[in-house]
Amino acid sequence: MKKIMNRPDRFANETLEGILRAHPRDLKAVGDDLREIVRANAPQQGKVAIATGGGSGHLPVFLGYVGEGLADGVAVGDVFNSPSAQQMYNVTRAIDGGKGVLYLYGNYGGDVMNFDMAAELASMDDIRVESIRVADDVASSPKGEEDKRRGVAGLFFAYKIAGAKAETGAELDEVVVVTNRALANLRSMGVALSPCIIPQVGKPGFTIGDDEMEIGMGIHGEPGIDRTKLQTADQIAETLTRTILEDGPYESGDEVAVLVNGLGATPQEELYIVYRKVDEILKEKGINVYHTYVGEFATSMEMAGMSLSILKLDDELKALLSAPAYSPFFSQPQL
Amino acid sequence: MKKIMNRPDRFANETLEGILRAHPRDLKAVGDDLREIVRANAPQQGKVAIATGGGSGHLPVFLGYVGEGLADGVAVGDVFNSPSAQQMYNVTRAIDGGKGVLYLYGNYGGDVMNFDMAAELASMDDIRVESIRVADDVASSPKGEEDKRRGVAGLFFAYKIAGAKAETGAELDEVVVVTNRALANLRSMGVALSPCIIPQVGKPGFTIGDDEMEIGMGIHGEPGIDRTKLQTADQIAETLTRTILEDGPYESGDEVAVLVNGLGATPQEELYIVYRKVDEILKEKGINVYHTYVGEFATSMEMAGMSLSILKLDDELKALLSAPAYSPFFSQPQL
Amino acid sequence: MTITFETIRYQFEHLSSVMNENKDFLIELDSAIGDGDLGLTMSAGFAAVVESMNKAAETDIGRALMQAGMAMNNAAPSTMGTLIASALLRMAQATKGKKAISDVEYVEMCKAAVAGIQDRGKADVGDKTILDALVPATRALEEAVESGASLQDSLEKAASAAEEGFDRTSTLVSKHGRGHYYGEKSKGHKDPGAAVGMLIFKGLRDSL
Amino acid sequence: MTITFETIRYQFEHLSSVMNENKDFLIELDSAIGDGDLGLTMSAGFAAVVESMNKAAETDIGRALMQAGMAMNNAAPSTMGTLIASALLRMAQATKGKKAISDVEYVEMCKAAVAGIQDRGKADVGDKTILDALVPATRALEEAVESGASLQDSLEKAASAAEEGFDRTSTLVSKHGRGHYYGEKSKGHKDPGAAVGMLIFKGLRDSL
Ligand SMILES: Nc1ncnc2c1ncn2[C@@H]1O[C@H](COP(=O)(O)OP(=O)(O)O)[C@@H](O)[C@H]1O
Ligand SMILES: Nc1ncnc2c1ncn2[C@@H]1O[C@H](COP(=O)(O)OP(=O)(O)O)[C@@H](O)[C@H]1O
Ligand SMILES: [Mg+2]
Ligand SMILES: [Mg+2]
Ligand SMILES: [Mg+2]
Ligand SMILES: [Mg+2]
Repeated sequence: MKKIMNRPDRFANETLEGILRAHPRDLKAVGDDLREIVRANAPQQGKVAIATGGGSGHLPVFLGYVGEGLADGVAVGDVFNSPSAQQMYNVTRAIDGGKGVLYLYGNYGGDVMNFDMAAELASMDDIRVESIRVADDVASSPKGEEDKRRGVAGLFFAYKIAGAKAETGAELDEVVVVTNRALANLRSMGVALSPCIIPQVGKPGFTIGDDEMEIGMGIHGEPGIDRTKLQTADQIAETLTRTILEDGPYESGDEVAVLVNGLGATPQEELYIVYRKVDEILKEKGINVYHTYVGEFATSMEMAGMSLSILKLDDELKALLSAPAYSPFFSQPQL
Repeated sequence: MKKIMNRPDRFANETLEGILRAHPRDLKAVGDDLREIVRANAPQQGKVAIATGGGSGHLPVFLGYVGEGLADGVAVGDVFNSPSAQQMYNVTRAIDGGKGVLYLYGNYGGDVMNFDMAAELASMDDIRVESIRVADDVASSPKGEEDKRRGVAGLFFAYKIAGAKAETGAELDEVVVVTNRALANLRSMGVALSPCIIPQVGKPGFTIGDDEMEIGMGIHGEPGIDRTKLQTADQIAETLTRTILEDGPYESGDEVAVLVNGLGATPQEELYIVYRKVDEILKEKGINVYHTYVGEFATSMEMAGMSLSILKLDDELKALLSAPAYSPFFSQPQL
Repeated sequence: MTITFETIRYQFEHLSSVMNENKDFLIELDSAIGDGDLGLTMSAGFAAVVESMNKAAETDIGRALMQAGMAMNNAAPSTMGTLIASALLRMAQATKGKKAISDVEYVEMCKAAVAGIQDRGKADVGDKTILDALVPATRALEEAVESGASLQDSLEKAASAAEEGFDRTSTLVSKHGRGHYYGEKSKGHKDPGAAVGMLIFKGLRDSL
Repeated sequence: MTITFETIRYQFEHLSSVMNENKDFLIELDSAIGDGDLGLTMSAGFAAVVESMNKAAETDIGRALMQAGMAMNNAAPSTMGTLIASALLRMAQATKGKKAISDVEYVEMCKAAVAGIQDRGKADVGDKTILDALVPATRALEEAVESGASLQDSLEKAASAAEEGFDRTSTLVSKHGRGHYYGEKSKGHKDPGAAVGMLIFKGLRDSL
């Protein structure tokens, strides 16, 4: 296991210590629990607050999307594990600005149960909480069972849209409505080329042959839908783009935002080679790309591979996507 | 060789095609040579222009630093190879806004010769050119032979400072002076944990044992100064920080900017674990960290490892570092 | 019989050692159709419950169980840890303000626990979860107590039902959590969460 | 003798096949203390030179060499490609406007080429570079021509000097380019660039 770290059992905490030391102007811990992190200027009065959370090992997900025009706070679990309801609840209290709190997170069993429990705790304090689970991975459950799908890199779009809407001073219900609309317009799918190692486990949970890849594998190594020989960038782009377009509400004439996300070890050069073909296919289909993001937006530590996410835009979604945002991990001027 | 690509000989070009398709609002090619890329709004009249260039395989270096408050144009070579003087010259002509052009690039033989040749071609057009070579890697040559050092992730600070200065409307000589001062205040050093593969070669140029790392290895796999057993994050942080502090002009009371850079495959979590210790050592020494960058700023495709760069600031450098910047690969609001 | 907080504390102390002894057994089951952490999270979670109960000055069963639930969740925010925390919080509600409870109230408390898990996880019997052990076990417990059997004898029946339920999970397809991603491939494997359910009822039987 | 553009074009055509035949030899040398691309870049670069010269309507040696230099640099912007491009550009300056040159002018042209490489790369003799073959070779060429020998015979002497120079590079420590990073470890390896220098002078000898 070739990781630059100290003690495996301190991996998540030392990451957080480094982040808090690196970005004191932007982030702070709630009390002295490193696992509860909020914007340095939280709570913001008169703004709907957005809380997120999940396991470590996915930077910039989740912590990296705490910032201006994004989320307000995050509860951070151990590598690939949910944080506790108590931590989520503490974050909720630290960010609530009187307009309610949106829980926005990936659709994983442990996270769902803990956020639900946190919402019950928060309701005892009369904090209004709404929950939205991002479930964008088309490979993780068939059509008709969308609510069982996992949340992957599309989380980025969820934060971007919800965060921008909250920043306008909108009410909690309004933030919920537009975020749900974005999620209905959002699909993702990925391929993995290599496994990653959970520091405390010390060996990969599965293997992928030297000439193989797995289509649809999850960001914790959840089984995908097809194990194949390593395909070319163009073939991968074809498979992902066509599957997403078939599953989602995309039509000729639509305007979309595209995210080509690296899982960790895959160089940005390769992501752009994939995008080249994605763009070609979208153009062929008459789908107009408004903005493209390429880089590492949701990772699995040192896993090699990538995912594609496509968000169909309407006027409001486009305006929200274009709004500026800033965190130590993601920064965008007004487009 | 597990790369997401099509034909190895088209690796660099297809990357560039993807980049141009992804960012049409920000970047354009000069004529129809993909290897010559400039800001979409180039040339900017009345601003010193900054040209850079070098081999592919290091994204966001070099192309990623073409943008507002950064460089104006780039000539892109094949993987780990210099672009041609002709390409650099074409870029020079496409970005010159009448105030002269600064060539700002990494200190590698092929690049140096080609930029020198390009400068001669440009001088025949009466375009004034000055050249600055970034040579920040302390591991690549001993003290006293600083001009033989390689340019690594410190390139980022060079672009940031020179770009911000040029954006103020300063004259070429002024941009040169402040950039040289920044470089005199800048040192970097790295460790590699795994090799990377040049697509057209198809196999690693060297190997690093499963339990080994190499201190001071270059971003093309140039031999480093020490091959050791894999060390802990804290030990690596100690070695890099202390070597840099001894080599450079850093003293208690100084204010610095720090960059912890991932070489490609190393997760951001690990970079923050390293930063945690770097910050601790700097605090111990009475050195004040003004701003910290952690992420992939100069890579070697899928190489695992990281580098540390430290830039000592004065009032002007601090103001220039704090200025906003935007490219599709790096974005920063006013700090 | 009369059940005090001390009875319950002692039962959890026993459950904690049961989880510790079965660490590898649970890891093995969870490795096949999950992420393999169940042995670790259950040991840590139940240890935290015992620590919380040992510190509790309380003799109010409800308050002590409430604190124990939060301790479980903080120590083990995994799926199973969170489900058991939810169970403890419902047990707390069912015993609020009481310093001692009867057999019948003990059964009510167990039923509340299972309802808590059901409400939290939204799974049904047959979905290959802990419920496939817990639901038949509580039903057996309730029937036995209603028919006049001693709590000891009733827990004996409940433990058997839990074990049968656990064994049956190998015929089921997983519908929740990580096991769900394995779909049909989850068949043939016994459910790790159901193993926890079985261990709990065997432990309760052995510690009364 | 009188040297026209056609003579020079033919010489480069020969050099191009020499580089092609020695591809693996150069790759092997460059793999030891460099990045191993020298065989590829020299084949590609000299082929581009020939292509450019074949296309040239020019009989003006200077203009044709100028275009050839840019072609070399575009096809092979590596260290060696750029150095040879620089050499070609200086040869172009030395022959500007001429349709034919004499033996003495040929020597001047060769000296200009070497000076171009020196100015571009800022290396000295003894630094383990192409100069360790080229400098003694041009000196031998010049002395022989000055002493009245034919250009053929003089190139024979130059080629021998180039080969000796190449052989001697195994005793030297690399001071430039990638070889430099190997420091003392570069000793014992012959310099790949010097091999190019030797191949050039042998090729010039064989193609006059
Ligand atoms: N929604 C649910 N309701 C009830 N039990 C569940 C549910 N989802 C999963 N489980 C149980 O949880 C067990 C796995 O627990 P655990 O190892 O803690 O999960 P994870 O490591 O994925 O968080 C499964 O074997 C199953 O019995
Ligand atoms: N500054 C220099 N001046 C002259 N020759 C040089 C210089 N630097 C390197 N060389 C020569 O270049 C050769 C390597 O050429 P090449 O393979 O093209 O380099 P690279 O692949 O590193 O660009 C070396 O063997 C050496 O002879
Ligand atoms: Mg588990
Ligand atoms: Mg788990
Ligand atoms: Mg070479
Ligand atoms: Mg080369």
